[in-house]
Amino acid sequence: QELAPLNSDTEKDRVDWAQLEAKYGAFPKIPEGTRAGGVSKTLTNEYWRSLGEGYEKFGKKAGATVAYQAAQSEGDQLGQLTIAEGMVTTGFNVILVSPQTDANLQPVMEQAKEANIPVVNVNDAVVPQAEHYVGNVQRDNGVRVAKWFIDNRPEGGKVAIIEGQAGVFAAVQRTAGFKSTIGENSKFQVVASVPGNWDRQQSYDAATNILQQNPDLVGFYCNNDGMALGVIEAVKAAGLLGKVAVFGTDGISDAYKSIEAGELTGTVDSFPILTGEVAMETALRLVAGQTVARVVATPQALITKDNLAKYKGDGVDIRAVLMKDAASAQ
Amino acid sequence: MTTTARLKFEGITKTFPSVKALSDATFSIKPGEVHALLGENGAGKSTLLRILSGVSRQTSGEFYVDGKLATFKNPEDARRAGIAMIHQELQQIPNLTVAQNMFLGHPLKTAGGLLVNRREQEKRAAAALAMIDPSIDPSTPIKNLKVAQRQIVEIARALLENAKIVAMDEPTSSLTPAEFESLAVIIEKMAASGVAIIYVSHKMDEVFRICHQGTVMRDGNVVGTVDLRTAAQSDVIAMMVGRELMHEEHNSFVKEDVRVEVRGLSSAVTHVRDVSFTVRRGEVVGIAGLVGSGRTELLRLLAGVDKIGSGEISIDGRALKLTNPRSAISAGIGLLPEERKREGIIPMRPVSLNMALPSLRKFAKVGVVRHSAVNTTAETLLKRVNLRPFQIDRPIKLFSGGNQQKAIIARWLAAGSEILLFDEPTRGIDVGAKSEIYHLIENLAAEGKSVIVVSSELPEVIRLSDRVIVMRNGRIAAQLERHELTEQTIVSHAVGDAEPNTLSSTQEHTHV
Amino acid sequence: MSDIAAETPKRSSKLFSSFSLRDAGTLIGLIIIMAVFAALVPGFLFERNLINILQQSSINACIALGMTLVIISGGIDLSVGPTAAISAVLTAALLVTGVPVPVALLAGLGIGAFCGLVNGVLVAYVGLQPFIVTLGTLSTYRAIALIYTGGNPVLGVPQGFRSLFNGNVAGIPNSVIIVAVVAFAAWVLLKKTPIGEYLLAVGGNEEASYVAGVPIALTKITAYVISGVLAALASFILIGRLGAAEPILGNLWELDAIAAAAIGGASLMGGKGSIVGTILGAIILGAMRNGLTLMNVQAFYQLLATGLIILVAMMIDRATRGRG
Amino acid sequence: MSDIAAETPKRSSKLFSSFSLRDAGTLIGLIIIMAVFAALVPGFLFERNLINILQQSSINACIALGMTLVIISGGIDLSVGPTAAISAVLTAALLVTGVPVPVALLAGLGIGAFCGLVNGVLVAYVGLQPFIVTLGTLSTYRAIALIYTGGNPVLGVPQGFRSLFNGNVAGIPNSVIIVAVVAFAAWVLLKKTPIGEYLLAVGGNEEASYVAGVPIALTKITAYVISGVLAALASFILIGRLGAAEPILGNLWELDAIAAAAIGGASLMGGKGSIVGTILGAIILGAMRNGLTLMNVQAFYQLLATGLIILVAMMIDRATRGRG
Ligand SMILES: Nc1ncnc2c1ncn2[C@@H]1O[C@H](COP(=O)(O)OP(=O)(O)OP(=O)(O)O)[C@@H](O)[C@H]1O
Ligand SMILES: Nc1ncnc2c1ncn2[C@@H]1O[C@H](COP(=O)(O)OP(=O)(O)OP(=O)(O)O)[C@@H](O)[C@H]1O
Ligand SMILES: [Mg+2]
Ligand SMILES: [Mg+2]
Repeated sequence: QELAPLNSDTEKDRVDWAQLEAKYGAFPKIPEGTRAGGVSKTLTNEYWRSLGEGYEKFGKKAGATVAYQAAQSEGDQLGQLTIAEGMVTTGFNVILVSPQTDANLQPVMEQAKEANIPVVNVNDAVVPQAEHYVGNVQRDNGVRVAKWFIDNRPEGGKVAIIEGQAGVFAAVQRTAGFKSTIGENSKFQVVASVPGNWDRQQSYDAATNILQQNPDLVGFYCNNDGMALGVIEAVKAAGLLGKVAVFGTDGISDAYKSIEAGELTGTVDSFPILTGEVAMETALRLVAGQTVARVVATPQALITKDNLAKYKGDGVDIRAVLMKDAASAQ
Repeated sequence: MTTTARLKFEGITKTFPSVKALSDATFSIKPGEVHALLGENGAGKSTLLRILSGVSRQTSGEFYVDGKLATFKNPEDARRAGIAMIHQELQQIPNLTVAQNMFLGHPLKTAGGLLVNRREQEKRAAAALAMIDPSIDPSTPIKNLKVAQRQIVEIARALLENAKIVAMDEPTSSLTPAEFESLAVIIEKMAASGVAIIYVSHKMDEVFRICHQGTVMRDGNVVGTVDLRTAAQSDVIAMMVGRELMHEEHNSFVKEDVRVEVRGLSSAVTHVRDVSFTVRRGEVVGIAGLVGSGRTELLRLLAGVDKIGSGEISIDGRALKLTNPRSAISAGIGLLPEERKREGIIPMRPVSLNMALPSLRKFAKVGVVRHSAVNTTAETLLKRVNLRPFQIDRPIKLFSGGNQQKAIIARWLAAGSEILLFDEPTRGIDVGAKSEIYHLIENLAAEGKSVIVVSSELPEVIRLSDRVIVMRNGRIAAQLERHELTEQTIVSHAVGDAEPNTLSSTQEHTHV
Repeated sequence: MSDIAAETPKRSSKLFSSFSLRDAGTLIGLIIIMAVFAALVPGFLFERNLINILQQSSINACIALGMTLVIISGGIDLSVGPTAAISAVLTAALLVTGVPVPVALLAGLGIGAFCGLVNGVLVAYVGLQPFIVTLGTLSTYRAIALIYTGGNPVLGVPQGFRSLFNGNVAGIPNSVIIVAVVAFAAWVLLKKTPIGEYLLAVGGNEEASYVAGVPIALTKITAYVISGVLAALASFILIGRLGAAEPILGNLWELDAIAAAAIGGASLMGGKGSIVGTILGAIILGAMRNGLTLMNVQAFYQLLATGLIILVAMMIDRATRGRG
Repeated sequence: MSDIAAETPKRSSKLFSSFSLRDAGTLIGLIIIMAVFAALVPGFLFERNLINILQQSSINACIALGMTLVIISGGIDLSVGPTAAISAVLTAALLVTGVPVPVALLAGLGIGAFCGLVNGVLVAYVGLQPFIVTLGTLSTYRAIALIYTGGNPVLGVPQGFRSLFNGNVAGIPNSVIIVAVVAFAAWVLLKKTPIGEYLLAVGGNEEASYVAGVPIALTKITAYVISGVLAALASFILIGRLGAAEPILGNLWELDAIAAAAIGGASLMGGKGSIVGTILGAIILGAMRNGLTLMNVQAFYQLLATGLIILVAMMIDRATRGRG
C-alpha cells in the first residue's frame, strides 16, 4: 500500500536509537558478502565524513563491505542522483542516502524498490516516500539553542541568526525551530536573520555588519559550525567576546576546540559517528530481514563549556554517555 | 652586377590544404631598388610577403637577406633581420593610441626599462606621421581615425623601423593621390639610402611612377621580372592577366525616369548636411571628394546604416522610411561597404553563404534554406564576378582581399538590389578584375539598375560616371555632368577653390 | 593565437567540412574515455549502463543545446539553472492544482521563453554584456523561484505527467528520445534555416551582419528564448524523474552545459559551434560521471578526475584536429 | 550591439578619454546605490560602516584586479577561488608547523603563481579556450586543496600572521591598504608599462599583436600568474580575518570578481577594462551586501536584490555613458 508522506519529526512508527536492541534483539547475522552503500551530501564538511566513519565502523564490526560516496558539491543534486543510481545498478544490498533535497533521490527510491534493495534515508532532507529514516530532528537544533537563551539570558535581548544556503532543508528547519521558540518569549527580539550560505567569510561579514548596528546583541545562532567559527572571529574583532553568545550546529571537532578555548559558546552536536553507526545497524538489520520502525531517532545534545567534558575527552565512551542520557530522558 | 642581392627568393613554395598559393617563386632584389610585386588577386603576393615578414612559413624553398639564409620563426625574427612590413589588412589595436600602435611590440622605455616612454613615443610618431599627414594626432585612440588615416599610421610605423627591407602590401589602397605623392618622396629617399623596397599595388600608375623592377606573378608562379622603367604598361598588364586589356570608353545607359530622389538629407550622427540629388534608371553617379568630405557617410545614410536626421529619400516616387539596413535592403538598396573586414565579411562562413546572407529568405522554402539553390546562384554570380580560386564552400577569410570584395558585390546581385551603393569598389582589386568590375557596373546600369560609386580614384570616377557629385565638408559642392568631367574641375570643387580661405585643412587633406 | 592559426587549417578535402572534422575530434575523445572506463569497470559497456549514461546526460544535453545556440550568437546564458527552476515550480504547482498536462506544459515552456526573452532584450536592445546580464538574472530568477514557493519543493506531480517524461519506448527512455528530437531540430535550425545562418553571422561579425541586413536583435533574442525554452524542457525531464519540483534545482547547470558545448567545439568568442559536438560533449561528461561512480572513486578524487578529464578532452580534441 | 554602436560614436572631446568617462558612469552607479541605502538604513554612511564596506570589499577587489587583467587580455579565470584555497591551506599548514611568516607567505604566493602559470600555459601554449581551461582547473585545484587537507580546515594560524593582514593603521584596515597598493600597482602596470600595453593589445586584436611582435604567450601567462598571485594574497586576507584556512574557501569568488570587473567596464571580449572601474565595481557589490544585511533583508529577497542591483548598475552605467 502507499505509504503516507514521511514527516520524520511526527511519524508515529518510531523508535529511539537506544531502544534498538531492546526492541529487536541483539544484532543478527547478516549474509556473507553483504555490501552497503552510503551516499552522502558532500565530503567537504566534517559532519558528513564523520557519518561515513560511523558507517564503516559498524559495517566492519558486522562484516559488511561499505562504500561511501558523495556528490562533488553540496548543490550537485543530479550528481548525487547519478551516484545513488549507480549503486542500485551495481547491486548493493542496502543503500543509505542523505539526500541533498527532499526530491532529488526520489527515483532511486523507486528503482531500489523494484530491485528489492532497502533504502535508508539518513538525516537532513527527508524523501516523503522513504520507508526508513534514521536521524535527528533538524528543527530541534534551533529549539535547543533558543531554550538555552531563554534559560541563560533571562533578561532577554537582541539575537541574530546566520542561515545556511537559502532553501536548503536543514537550514530552513533549524532557523524555523529557533525563530518560533524564541519568538514565544517576548523579551527576545530577532534583529537579523540573514544568509551565510554555509560560508565562513560571508558569515563573518554579516556578523560584523550586524554587530556594528547592534552592539548590544546578546547572541548569534548559526545553522552550522563553520559559519559559527566565522562569526566568533567577527565577535572577537569587535571586542565583544564573552558578551555575545555564539552557537553553531553539528559538533565538528573545531567547534569543540573553540568551546574549550572559551570562544564559541556552544554547538548542537548530533553525534555523526554514532548516527552513522545506528544508521548502518538499522540498514543491516533490514538486510537480515528484520522489520524496523519507519523512523529511528538519533541523539543530539547542546554542548557548552559546562558539559563538554561529559561528551568529549579521553576515555569518554560517547555511546554509553548518550545511552545514559536517553535512559534518563525516558 | 657585382652587389649581392639584398633579398633573394629561391624556390619558395607555399601550399595550403586546398590551394597552392605559391610555387617555386624565385627572384631577387638589390639594395636601393624599388621592386614591384604585380599580379592579380590571389596571385600570391601577400603570401610571399607574409613569409618574408615571418608571419607564416614557406612549405619549401628558402630566401636570403644580404646573402644570409633567413629562417624566421615569427615576425620578431624578421624584424630583427631588418625587415619592415606594411600589411594589406590594417593590423592595429582599436583601443590603443596612434603612437602606442606604432610602437606596439617594441615600446620606447624609460625608468630603467620598466615604463613606457609615452612622450618620446608620441614625439617620434608625430615626426614620422608628419612626412605624410601632419594632422594625425599621435595621442588619439586609433579607433577614432578614418581608414585612410589608419593606413597612413601603418606606413609611418614602417618608417620608424629603419629597416633595410621594407615590404609594402597595398599601402595606398585607401589613400588619395596626394598622400601617395608624399609616400613616393619617402620611398625615393629610402631607396637612395640603400633600402630595398617591395611594393605591391594594383594602381598601375603608382607602380610605374616609383618602381624600378617588377616581378609579375600569376596563380602562385613567377611569370617574370621586367624593368619597369622601360617596359610598357600594357605589356605588363598583359603579363599579369594573361591577356590584353582594352582601354574601354564610357558607355551610358541612362534612362529618363528618376529612380532615386534625395531631398535635404542630413545625418543625425555625422556632418552630412542638406544633400539633394537624383539618380535615374541606368545611371551611374560618381561621388568624389576629399577624405573626410562625407562620401562614406552619405552612402551609409542611404543604406540605412546611419540614422537620418532630416530629409527624405524616395525610390520610384515612393518615400522611404529607413530605420536600419534591412529596410534599405528590402527597398532594393545594396551597400558595398568601405571597410570590408569590419563591415563586409563573416570571416568563418563560406563564400556562398556570405553572398546569400541578406537574401537567405529568398532561398528558403517553408523556412528551410535550400542550399542547392544557394549553391547554384553562388556558382553563377561568383563566376560572373570571377572569384578565384573558385571554391564557393571555403570560408571567406581564406580568400585574398580582392576576392572577398567580389563576393560582397555578388551579395547584392543575389539580393536583386536595384540601387547599388559602391564605396571604393575597386579598393585592393587587380587591374584585370577592376576592368571586370567596371564592366559589371556597366552591365548593371544596362539592366536598368542605378549605381552610386564613391571612389578616391579620379580616373575611375570619370571612367564610370554619367554624372559626378562632388562633396565638401558634408555638403554637395557641385554636380558635374559627363561633359564637364575632368580631374581638374573635380579637384577644384572638392577643395573649394571658389572660396579658398574657408578651407579647414585639419579636417580635409590636400588632394582628392 | 586562434586567428593566426587560421593560416594552417588542416582541412583535407571538400567532403569533410571543418564541421565534421571537429566533431570527429570530440568523438575520438569520447571513444578514448569509454575505452578507459570499459577496461576499468566491468559492466560499463552493458546496454543497460549505456542507456543509463544517455539518460543521465539527457538533461545536460538539453540545456547545452540551447547554450550552444547562444554561444554561437556570441553570447552566454548563465541563468539556465534558475530558469529551469522557475519553470519547474510553476509547472508542478499548476499540475498539483489539477490543471491539465498540456496547459501546464505550455505555461512552463512559456515562462522559460519569457525568462529567455528578458535576457535577450537586455542583451540585444539595452546592449549589456551577456555574461553580466545572465549573471544578474541568475540571482534574480533563483530568488523568484524561491519566493514563489517559499523555498519548499512542490511535491506530488501527477503520474500522467511523470510517465510522459520518465517512461520508455522500446527500452529507450523518453528523455533520451525527447533530447534526440530536440537535437535534430536544433541541427536543422542551425544548418538549414535563415535563423541558423544569422546566428553564425551575428556571432562571427556583428557589424558586418548588421550592414548585411541581418536582424541582429531578433537573432540574439531568439537564441536566448530557445535557451529558456530548453531549460524549461530540461526541468520537465527532471521533475518527471523526481516527481517533485524544487526551487533550488538546476544549481550549476550552466557550467556543465558550457563545458559540454565547449568540449563539442563551440567557441566562446561566438560564430562557431556544433550540435553534434555538443551532444557528444554532454555524453562525455555523463559517461565520465557514471564511470567514476561505478569505480567507487571518492568524491575528492571524482572532482579531480572531472577537472582533469575536461582538460584532457580538450587537449585530445586539439591534438586530433590541430590548432584553430 | 556593441559593435554597431560604432555607427554613432559620441566622441566629445579629446580631454575626456572614453576611459575616464566610463569610470564616471560606474561612480554614478555607486553614488546612487549609496544614496539609496543611506536613505533606507540609518548609520549606513557612518565612517565606521564605510570602513566596514571597504574592508568587506577588499577580498573581492583583490581577486577582481587580477581578473580584470586576465579579462583585458581576452581571457577569463574561473579558478581563482580554488587557487586561493590551495594557497590558503598551504600557507596555513606551514605557519602552523612553525615556518617563519615570510617563508610561508612566499610559499603561498608561489603556489598561487604556479596555479596561474598552469592556466596560462594551457591557454597560451596549448591553445585551449580560457573559459574551459579554468573550468577544468576550477575542479582540479579544488580537489587538490580538499585532498591535501582531507577536507578539514587548518586551524591555529599564528597571531603574528593574522595581525599582518587583519590589523589597522590609523583606523584603516590593513587589508584595505594592501588592496589599495595592489590597485595602484595594477594601474601602473596597465597604464604605464609595456606589459600593460601588451595586455590591451593581445585582448584587442591578437593577430595584429602577433604581427607587431608582441610576445603573446608571455603576455597571457603574465595575466594568469598575476591573477593567481592576487588570489593567494586575497586568501591571506581571509585567513588573517578568520584565523583558519578551509579547503572550500573561495567558492563562487570568480563570479563576484567577474561581476566587479564587468560593472567596472571590462569587456569579456577582451581589450578593454579599467582598474579604477573594477575597484568601484567591487565597492558597489560590497556596499550592496552590507546594506542588505543592515536592512535585515530576508535571504530570498537578498538574492533578488543582488541580481537586480547588478542589472541596474549596468544599466545606469550604460545610460550615463551611452552605447559602446
Ligand atoms: N590561410 C589560408 N588558407 C588557405 N588558403 C589561403 C590562405 N591564405 C591565403 N590563401 C590563398 O592563397 C592564395 C594567394 O593569396 P594572397 O593573399 O597571397 O593573394 P594576393 O596576391 O595578395 O591577392 P590580393 O591582390 O587580392 O591581395 C589565394 O588563393 C588565397 O585564397
Ligand atoms: N559630426 C561631425 N562634424 C564634423 N566632422 C565630422 C563629424 N562626423 C564625422 N566627421 C569627420 O568627417 C570625416 C568622415 O567622413 P569620411 O572620411 O567618411 O568621408 P569620405 O569622403 O567617405 O572619406 P573616405 O575617403 O575616408 O571614404 C572624418 O574625418 C570625421 O572626423
Ligand atoms: Mg594581397
Ligand atoms: Mg569613405
